[in-house]
Amino acid sequence: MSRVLSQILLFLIGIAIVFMFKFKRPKFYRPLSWKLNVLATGLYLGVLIMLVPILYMLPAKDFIKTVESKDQAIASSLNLMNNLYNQHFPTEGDLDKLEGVYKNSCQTFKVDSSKLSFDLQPNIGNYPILIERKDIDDGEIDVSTYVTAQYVGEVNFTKRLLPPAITVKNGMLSLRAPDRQTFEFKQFNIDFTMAQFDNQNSSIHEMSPHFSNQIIVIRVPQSLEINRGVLGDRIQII
Amino acid sequence: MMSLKEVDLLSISIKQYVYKLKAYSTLFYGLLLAQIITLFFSLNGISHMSSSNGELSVSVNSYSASLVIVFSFFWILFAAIQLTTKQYKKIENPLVTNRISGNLSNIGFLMTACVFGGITSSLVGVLLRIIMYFTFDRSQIISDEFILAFSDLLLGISVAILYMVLISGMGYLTGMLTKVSMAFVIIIPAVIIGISKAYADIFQSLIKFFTLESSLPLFALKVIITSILMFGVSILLSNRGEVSQ
Amino acid sequence: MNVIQCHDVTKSYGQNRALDHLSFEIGENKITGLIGRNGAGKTTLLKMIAGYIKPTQGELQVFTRKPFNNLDVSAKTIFIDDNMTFPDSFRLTDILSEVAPFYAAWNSSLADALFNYFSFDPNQAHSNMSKGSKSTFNSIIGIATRCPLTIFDEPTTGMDSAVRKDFYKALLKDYLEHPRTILLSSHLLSELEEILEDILLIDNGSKCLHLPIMELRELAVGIRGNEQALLTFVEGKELIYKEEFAKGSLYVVIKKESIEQEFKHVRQNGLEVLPISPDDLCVYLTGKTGGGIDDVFKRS
Amino acid sequence: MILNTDSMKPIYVQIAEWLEVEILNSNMKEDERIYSQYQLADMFTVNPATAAKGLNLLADENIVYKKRGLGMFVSPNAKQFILTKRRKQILEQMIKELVIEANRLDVSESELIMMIHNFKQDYKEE
Repeated sequence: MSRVLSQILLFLIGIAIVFMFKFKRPKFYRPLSWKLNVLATGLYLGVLIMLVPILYMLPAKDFIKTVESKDQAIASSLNLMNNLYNQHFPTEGDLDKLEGVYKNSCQTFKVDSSKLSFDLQPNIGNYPILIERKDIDDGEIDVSTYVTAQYVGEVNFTKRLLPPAITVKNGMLSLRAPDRQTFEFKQFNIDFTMAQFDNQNSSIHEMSPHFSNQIIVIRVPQSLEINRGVLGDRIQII
Repeated sequence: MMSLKEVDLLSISIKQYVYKLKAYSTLFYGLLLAQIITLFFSLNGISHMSSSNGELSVSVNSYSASLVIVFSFFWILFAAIQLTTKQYKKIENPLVTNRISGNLSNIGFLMTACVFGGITSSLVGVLLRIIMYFTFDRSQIISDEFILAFSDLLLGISVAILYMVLISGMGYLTGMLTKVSMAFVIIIPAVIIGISKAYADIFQSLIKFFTLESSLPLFALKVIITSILMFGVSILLSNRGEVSQ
Repeated sequence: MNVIQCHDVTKSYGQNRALDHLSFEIGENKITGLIGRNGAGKTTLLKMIAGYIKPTQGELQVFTRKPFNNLDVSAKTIFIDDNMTFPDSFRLTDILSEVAPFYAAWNSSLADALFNYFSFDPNQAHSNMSKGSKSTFNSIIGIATRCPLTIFDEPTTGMDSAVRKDFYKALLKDYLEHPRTILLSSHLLSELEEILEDILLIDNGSKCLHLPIMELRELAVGIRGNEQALLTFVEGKELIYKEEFAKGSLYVVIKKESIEQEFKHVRQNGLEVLPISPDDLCVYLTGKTGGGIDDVFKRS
Repeated sequence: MILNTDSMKPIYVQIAEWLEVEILNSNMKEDERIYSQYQLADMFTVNPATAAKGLNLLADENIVYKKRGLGMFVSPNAKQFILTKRRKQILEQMIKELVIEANRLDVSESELIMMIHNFKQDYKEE
């Protein structure tokens, strides 16, 4: 995109230079009559004014909306992470109710072994993995992933995060982080002339990101044996 | 034939204003060019931020049409200075004129240029939004200020006009001072740099006097009074006597 | 009543005096030629009358007002010279129509007729014209404005002789229908002397002569003849010019009134009386020394 | 109308002489209105003041007379007067010059008369 733009820009500068030379008036210079000048500037103004209603007629549905409750959500998610750090582990039910935490994925696997061991990538994010034992032996492993609020500026894009890929096979739960995700946002700032009187002290927005944390909650049948394995310190059994 | 039919200063000034509007109409191409070029610069974004935490990276491109307005400000500054130059003054000679009518018509022209510049520079923001709407991935656009409130647009136009009036007054006064003495060509930048270095707080409060004013009526009042002062001093300077030929 | 009253006017630029205690009056509806050599102060004087510059000393009144920075005087005065500038965004026809509203007496049919007569290209730029065409075009403005005071500073610079004649003829014809005060400056009197009523001759910023052109013709005569005879004849009289044009032969220019009585004896002394064109007379009157350029070459 | 600007005669004299010739050639009759100073200025491309002086020259000699508010008119006997005047002034002046020049060239009186006679003959044959 930007390459096309810079090409257009070069083209325009070229035209500008050609015009400059034209203004240098060679031998048979014919002046641009003021009538033409007024026409050109009038046309320019006219086109710009015409654009105003066009802008308001464009449907605004596809845009990213911003949220107001950013601070609360972030505080709540920070609180959660603190609790986790301090070994206060929430149950899945708690997480569902918490503000600033979103369920990202939910999968159910059949138990195919009496033991559950883990295959974790060493390099993936420091996901806390909470294991909750069910009251019953239903032979099913429910895996839910949660993410805490993810913001950039005031944009909540938590829901766009891909959950890690989780599979259970032969008593081995493997967790693969998704490919590196990139998110691009285009933030428009109002003109400084408007910002000065728009109760906004700066027209340039703080667009600092707030990265989320993922929590994986695994609910296992009551009798399933858990083998934490090498990276077992990340796995907490409630 | 001998009777001196009094000529009306105002009607002569208006005639001169119309004459100059046509005469200087080529000046507007400079503004158009500046606005279009800065529009395309603005399409590349004014700032870029990206960060990552290992698993994901987030980048935010900031867009703004402010650059267009800033360049329009530069244009009005140079236009105002240019009007005071000998080359531009010379076109008054074949007309019925005196110093005051010449200045009044210049000010009239500058005010027109300010209104035109203020409106167009703010409306280029609309054009920028429309171009972005059709050429960018809309799902990446944050709606917040992309959707421009009409009241904000009107506000932006009036504030841009006011700033341009202020800047044109500064330019005109600067040009007039240099007509009084070429020494001002050196003195004015020296004083500005001097004050900004040695008395940074005074200089900043001078700028903040306008830029941090958050009440529009107060801002308008400040701008109008300052501009009247600057234009008034300019007229007095030029009316003072024979300007060096 | 006088349109221009100039009393003891001096204009200095630093040490230089462009005008030096100049006094004269110009009456209404007269065509006056301002004649002087290059650097005599013609342009300075005309610019001052047009209100472009201010006298350093003395009193200058145009239409009974000080012309400098005066809107009323400006409305009744047009100053035409080859430095007139018009905006680049005006084509020649635009200039005529845009200048018109400023001058109450502007006659656009006359302007258009003259414009067509001199076959200008309506779409041309003023800044792109040749010197002669520019002078012609500016003169059209000068005539068509019909200002009560019309000033031309060297109007015929660059014009060919046919256009010069046309210009003077056009100016005179329009003047006959619409009399106005006209000031024309030139260093060449011969081309415009016929249409003049008065002549104002200045030299080094001072007035040399100001009189009706008809009197200028009768002001002086040239006498040529034997050096001895001539010198005795003009003895004790003020000579305007003296030149030795051949060995033993002398040529002098002398005021007619000073030899009125002896005029009949001129022939008998073997002297020849020659008419002097006003043009030559002006050159002699403003001459730096008695001799002229020939003296430079006579040293050896 | 072309004036001889190199002539020693001032323009207003030339104009007066031209008007006299017009009267002599009967282009203007007695009591007929003569050109105004403005018409003359236009015809000769001269300043009207110059033309007026030419007319005044004629008025001084009573060749024309003024009618208040109406302009100038050719006097009765103007033609006759001009003829007499020209004979007297111009011809006599020319003869004076002729004689002086003849003396300078050593032409005797009889020779001079012969030359005049011969020239008149030639002029007739033409």
